[in-house]
Amino acid sequence: DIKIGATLSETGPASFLGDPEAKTLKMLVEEINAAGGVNGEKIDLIVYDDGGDPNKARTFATRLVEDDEVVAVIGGTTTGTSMAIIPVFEDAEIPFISLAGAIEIIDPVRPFTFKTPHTDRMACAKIFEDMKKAGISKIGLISGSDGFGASMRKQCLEIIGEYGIEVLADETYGPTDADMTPQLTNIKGKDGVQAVLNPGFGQGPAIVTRNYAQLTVGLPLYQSHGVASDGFIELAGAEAAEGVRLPGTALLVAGLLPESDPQRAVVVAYKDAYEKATGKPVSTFGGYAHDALRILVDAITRAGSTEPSAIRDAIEGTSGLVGTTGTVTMTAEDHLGLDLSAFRMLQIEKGGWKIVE
Amino acid sequence: MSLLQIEGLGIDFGGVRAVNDVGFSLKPGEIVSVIGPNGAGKTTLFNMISGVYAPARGRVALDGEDVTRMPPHQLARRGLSRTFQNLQIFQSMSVLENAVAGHHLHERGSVFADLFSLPAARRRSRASEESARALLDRVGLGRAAEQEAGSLSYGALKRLEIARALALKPRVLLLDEPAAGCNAVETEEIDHLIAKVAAEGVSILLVEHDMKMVMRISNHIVVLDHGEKIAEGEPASIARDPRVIEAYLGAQAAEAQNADG
Amino acid sequence: MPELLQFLLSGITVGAVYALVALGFTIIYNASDVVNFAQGEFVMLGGMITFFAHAAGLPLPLAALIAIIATAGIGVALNKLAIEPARGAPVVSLIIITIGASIFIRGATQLVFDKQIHRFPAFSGDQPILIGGATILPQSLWVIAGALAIFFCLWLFFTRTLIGRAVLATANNRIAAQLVGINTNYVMTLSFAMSAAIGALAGVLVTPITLTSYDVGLALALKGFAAAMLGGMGNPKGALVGGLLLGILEAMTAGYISSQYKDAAAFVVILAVLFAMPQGLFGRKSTDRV
Amino acid sequence: MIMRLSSKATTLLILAAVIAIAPVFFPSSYYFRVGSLIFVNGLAVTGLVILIGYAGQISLGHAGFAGIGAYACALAPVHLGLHPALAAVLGAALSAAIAFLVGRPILRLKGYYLAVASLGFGILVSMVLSNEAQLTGGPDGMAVPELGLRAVLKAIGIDLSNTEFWYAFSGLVLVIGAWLALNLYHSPTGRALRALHGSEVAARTVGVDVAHYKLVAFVLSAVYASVSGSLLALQNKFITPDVAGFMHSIEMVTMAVLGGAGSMLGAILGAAILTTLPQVLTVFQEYEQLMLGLVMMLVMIFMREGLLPSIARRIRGRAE
Amino acid sequence: MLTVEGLRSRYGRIEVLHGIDLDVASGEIVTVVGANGAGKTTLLKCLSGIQPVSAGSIVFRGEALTTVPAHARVRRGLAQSPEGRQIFTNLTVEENLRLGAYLFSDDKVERDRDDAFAMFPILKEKRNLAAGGLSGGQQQMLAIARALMGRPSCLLLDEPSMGLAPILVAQIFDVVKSLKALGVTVLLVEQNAFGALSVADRGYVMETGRITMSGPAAELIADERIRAAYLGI
Ligand SMILES: Nc1ncnc2c1ncn2[C@@H]1O[C@H](COP(=O)(O)OP(=O)(O)OP(=O)(O)O)[C@@H](O)[C@H]1O
Ligand SMILES: Nc1ncnc2c1ncn2[C@@H]1O[C@H](COP(=O)(O)OP(=O)(O)OP(=O)(O)O)[C@@H](O)[C@H]1O
Ligand SMILES: [Mg+2]
Ligand SMILES: [Mg+2]
Repeated sequence: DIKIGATLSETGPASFLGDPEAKTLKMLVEEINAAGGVNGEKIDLIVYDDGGDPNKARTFATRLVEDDEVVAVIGGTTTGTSMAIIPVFEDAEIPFISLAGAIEIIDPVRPFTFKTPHTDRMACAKIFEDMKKAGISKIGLISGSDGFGASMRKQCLEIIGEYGIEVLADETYGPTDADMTPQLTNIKGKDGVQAVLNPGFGQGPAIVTRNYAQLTVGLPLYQSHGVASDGFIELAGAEAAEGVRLPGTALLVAGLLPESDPQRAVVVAYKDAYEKATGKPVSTFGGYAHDALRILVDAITRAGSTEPSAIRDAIEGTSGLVGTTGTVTMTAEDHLGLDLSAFRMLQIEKGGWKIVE
Repeated sequence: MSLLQIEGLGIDFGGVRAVNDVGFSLKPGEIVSVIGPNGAGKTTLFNMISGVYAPARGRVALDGEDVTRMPPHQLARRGLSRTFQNLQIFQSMSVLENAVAGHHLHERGSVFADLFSLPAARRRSRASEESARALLDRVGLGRAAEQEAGSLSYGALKRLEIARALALKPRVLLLDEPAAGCNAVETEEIDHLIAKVAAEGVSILLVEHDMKMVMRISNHIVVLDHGEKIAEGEPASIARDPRVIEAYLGAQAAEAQNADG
Repeated sequence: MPELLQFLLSGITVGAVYALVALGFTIIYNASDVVNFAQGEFVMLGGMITFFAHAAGLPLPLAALIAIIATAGIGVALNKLAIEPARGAPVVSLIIITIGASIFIRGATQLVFDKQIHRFPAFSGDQPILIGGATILPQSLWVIAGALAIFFCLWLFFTRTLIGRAVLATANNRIAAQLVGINTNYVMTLSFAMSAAIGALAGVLVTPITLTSYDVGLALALKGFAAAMLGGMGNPKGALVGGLLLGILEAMTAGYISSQYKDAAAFVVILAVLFAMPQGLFGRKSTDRV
Repeated sequence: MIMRLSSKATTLLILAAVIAIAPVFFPSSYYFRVGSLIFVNGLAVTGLVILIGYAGQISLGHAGFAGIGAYACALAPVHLGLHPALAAVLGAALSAAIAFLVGRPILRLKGYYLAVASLGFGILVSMVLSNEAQLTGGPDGMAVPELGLRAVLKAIGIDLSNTEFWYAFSGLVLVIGAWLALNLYHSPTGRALRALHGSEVAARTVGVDVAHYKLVAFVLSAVYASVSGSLLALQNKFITPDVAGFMHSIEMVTMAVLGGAGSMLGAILGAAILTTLPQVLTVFQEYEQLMLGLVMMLVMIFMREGLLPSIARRIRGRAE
Repeated sequence: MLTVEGLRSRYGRIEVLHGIDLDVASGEIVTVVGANGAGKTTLLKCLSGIQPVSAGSIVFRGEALTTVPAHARVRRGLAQSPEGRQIFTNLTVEENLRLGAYLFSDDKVERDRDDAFAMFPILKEKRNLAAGGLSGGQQQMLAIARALMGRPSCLLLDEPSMGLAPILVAQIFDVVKSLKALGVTVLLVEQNAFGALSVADRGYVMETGRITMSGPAAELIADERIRAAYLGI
């Protein structure tokens, strides 16, 4: 058997990232094994739940490497857990594909560390491009103070100058806050703000969106890829969410993709399989895990070996692999292999998604 | 020369004058009893003298030094020690350790010496343990030394408190109803103990409702009623004082008292 | 000053949420001196069960009723299965039991339901109500009214009824309570049922605003606990005032000082209040003589 | 809660023996990792035994001190050029100083009021750690430099793997920590702490400066927590604000109480159980949380004084 | 009315009652005397149900009580004024008394309370004060009054005279006598053996968990051994 490990945040504050990730991995491995496995060998998937705790994640990482003797690892749902476990895999020379957003994971490049999600910086770039096109040059920022929100806020502030956009108000909210009207009132009260950007995930953005409507701020509202799921529209309410823009992946708009879109087949297949297997709507995050496993399987197949170092080399040679997040082409200098085209600008209209490009 | 001097002491609770303008003094080796009806303010007086309550009025002097409103642990350092009407036992410690805890002031060293268990610290610990055992023997609890303090009967706990208070090697000892919960024979034992301690030069302030005991061992008696001092004097004269009989002793008890005496 | 008003409205909304949770703590605390750290899970259950019952096609009021009854049942089970068998255990042990229970309930909820975030519709729509340039959602009024109503009922319960006093007596001295004929087991069961029901009701009221998922309980419990301590544990008045104060503090800090440190500001104020009033604003000092 | 079963020497002997002998049974070096975590947690819990078990004061914010210790090791080497070991000492000193300042006002509080105040303190620390992102890397954490002791050992001929080294090193620190705490128990200071636990008024009247001794316990336990945080940071070489989080505080208290806050071995056993439990429970997959909660409840219901004291009581009971 | 046979009880592993036989007839005043730690309090706690019994039986008005929980014994007419007073310190004096009559909610409750106030006027003065603020003796009065509020047919008194001023000690013994006149049965544990034996019909002497002597109070009071060991005469 090919032993593949995963440490994911199935519970804890990041559980609605980690939960679909774990479900996706289990579902896909079953599929692959049913179809005869990889190179004739079955995959033995070992998943641990680190609850979002980096220290626990580190212990599970050690366990995967030392005790379970896996050949590759997927996981690290959050940036914190990913960063905490990278040293384990680098030391043990086991390839590791993270599912977290921050750019630090692959920049600087470490030999054995890869990742599948776009970086937050790419999401920022996508949003700022869209703003620039709409002639927006002064914005208000309201970000979650959790890892996701804080990291994306930081990345956005780093590149915002390149787009000639200025932040007039910079507010935050806690991950469990129930009301963001004070922050939004302050943003609303700032003269000259033309749009509002909300990096965040979880229930925060939904509440922000609802408060935004309550206060009739009336400016364009940008959300991040952190809320890219149908659930968001439901939580925020179709009425409040009307007009919200965000960078999303093909997965979210699978049904809307033109036949010609290269990703269409992949995302539709995954979406159908996932929704059938779990009865829950598919989410971008599960897609990250989907891509990670696909990359890994592709690499093992090409390597024709289960030697960790051979797998690593093969991952680095991934080229033109179509995933849910985009088409992946890795190099020795790029352990992510996605470009901006992987994101699509979406807008919520009448309770559904629309591609606005 | 008085060891403990109290002047015009008073305190109020929610507008009620629990104690008002009480004053008296205590000489070395003297036994002074404070008696009075329930709620007269005896325990409250003790609480003020021992620093548990801060008096609103008046002054407490110990050996000439003004110690009014001084916290209890500093009073303890100056040689004032007490027992409680409502038992205050270190429940989860053994009987022996309760008594050893009374030696705190004599065995105190630096925290570092204790952390590293330096020889000096160990020596101090051992010394106070020996002394504590002797004290337990003295109050008749020698055999219960290793028992958990929480498992003693009420009367035994009262005696444990006395042992603990004696461990401080006090100059002034405040005893709040030491014989409560003891029968006549046990009370007499406590009697002897107190007399012996006083004979060693310790001044004793006693609150007790057992009139036999009070009459037997007091040098001097102070009577409180409604927080005020209503009488003061020799045991014999107090026993005859009509105000005391009316407020406190009751005709019946006074008769018995006089018959006994 | 529409901003000030908006901050105030926001503070009251959030504060009412905290107050509801804090009120839930009072009964069990008053009956047993135990702060039930599973109280937040009762709130969560109220929201989650209502959502799933509603999603299954039941009308919202019925779904809410089922949630409240079911949660009360879970509260009773918690008492019977975990608290009562541990009778006589030190209070810290009981606290650990309630923490264990809260982990257990969370674990069970994620299995029985799911790990998604949910919301059900507000009772009276989402059309904001305009007050002097500021706005408030109708659901917030529901929450505020709920907090006031529960406060009032609890206040009556503890000051006007014999059984309410029996609850206080049970915590104060369980043995004495038995000696005057109080069935302390029954009192405990009743307390858990009431606390759980209040928690669930809180969950029903706040979910349209705060949203719910299997793990919202802890954060709510923490804020509710802080609010209750600010006001003085065990006193319904303290829970109400503490909750509202905490909410307003947070909103004002977020509005005028820094949204990053609004929780910090709240705790600093709590520390300051406790420094001056070690029993909280309305807590009563226990009077034990020596 | 009397610590009859464990005279100082036996406790230390048992502890040292278990630490020394256990590796014989380790099938892989992952077990060293778990072991070292047990010791790191055990150290923090030992500090809590002083605070909770001896002095009877509760704290729900001790992870704050662990956070200070951890971030000292991450920040001081980078910004002050200190050696990581010195950084840990600095962290401990800082924790002690902060505990001293914070302890004064909050230790006047009792019971739950103390709990909520200490909880507030812990939350303040973790909030600063995650908000001051320029300095601390924010919620996503930051890297911690290598301790370097392993290299030194290697130079003198002792070659340990990373996990082995940390197992041995934190084991050693734990034994030292337990030795100190046990010394304290039977010392005048320890007695003063336990006395004020029993009755503050009575403690005062026998001359115990209650405020001072509470502060002593608080500061000592803060130092333990801080060192434990430092060890964790140095071992993981990466640290996030979670180390200072509320959950970590709760976890520490739970470990202490579960095992038996009145007994040193018990508390360390509690640390061992709560550290390994999640590892064991992984076989239950989705049921893990459920099982964890259940175990906590069952232990406290049937062993109300904590695991070890209850077992000891039962054994003693049977012996007679 | 109350029959105890072979009663044994233990704290943890240590047995402190080694088979107590005792009976109290209806309307009788019976007293138990004994030294500190003899087990008197434990015996009363067993009777009122707050201390587990390891062997033996308690029969009250023909009904076995051993498995009846404490609160239900109150309902059957057995009330206790416990050692250490055990009042509700956080509740007011008035609330304490009201809870004493927890099982009743008729008009008589108020009359009983007024009777209690008449018996101990100081309690009336302090009715709205938290009971924890009372002086020791006042708390003792409250504990006795509270027990009486339960309209017991059999009253268990554990050292009721403790901490009371002499004038009240006399009064307490008068109360006990008047209870007898009202048909209430009283089991009285006292260190004031002289006082107790003076009002009692019969008495028991307890030593380290055993009954060592019993008989009519008048006989006991005249017994040399008792005079020496308990009366200090
Ligand atoms: N903390 C307090 N709060 C309210 N009232 C108090 C307090 N302490 C004392 N008192 C009141 O002060 C008065 C004196 O009480 P104290 O305990 O001193 O009486 P005492 O003379 O010791 O009586 P006893 O003989 O019954 O022990 C009482 O009426 C009591 O109610
Ligand atoms: N909680 C307890 N745990 C263990 N042993 C106890 C406990 N309470 C009492 N004992 C023991 O039981 C025995 C009987 O105690 P009890 O209190 O019944 O005596 P008593 O006759 O009421 O004495 P006193 O006159 O002092 O009140 C004593 O030896 C005592 O040490
Ligand atoms: Mg008194
Ligand atoms: Mg007794």
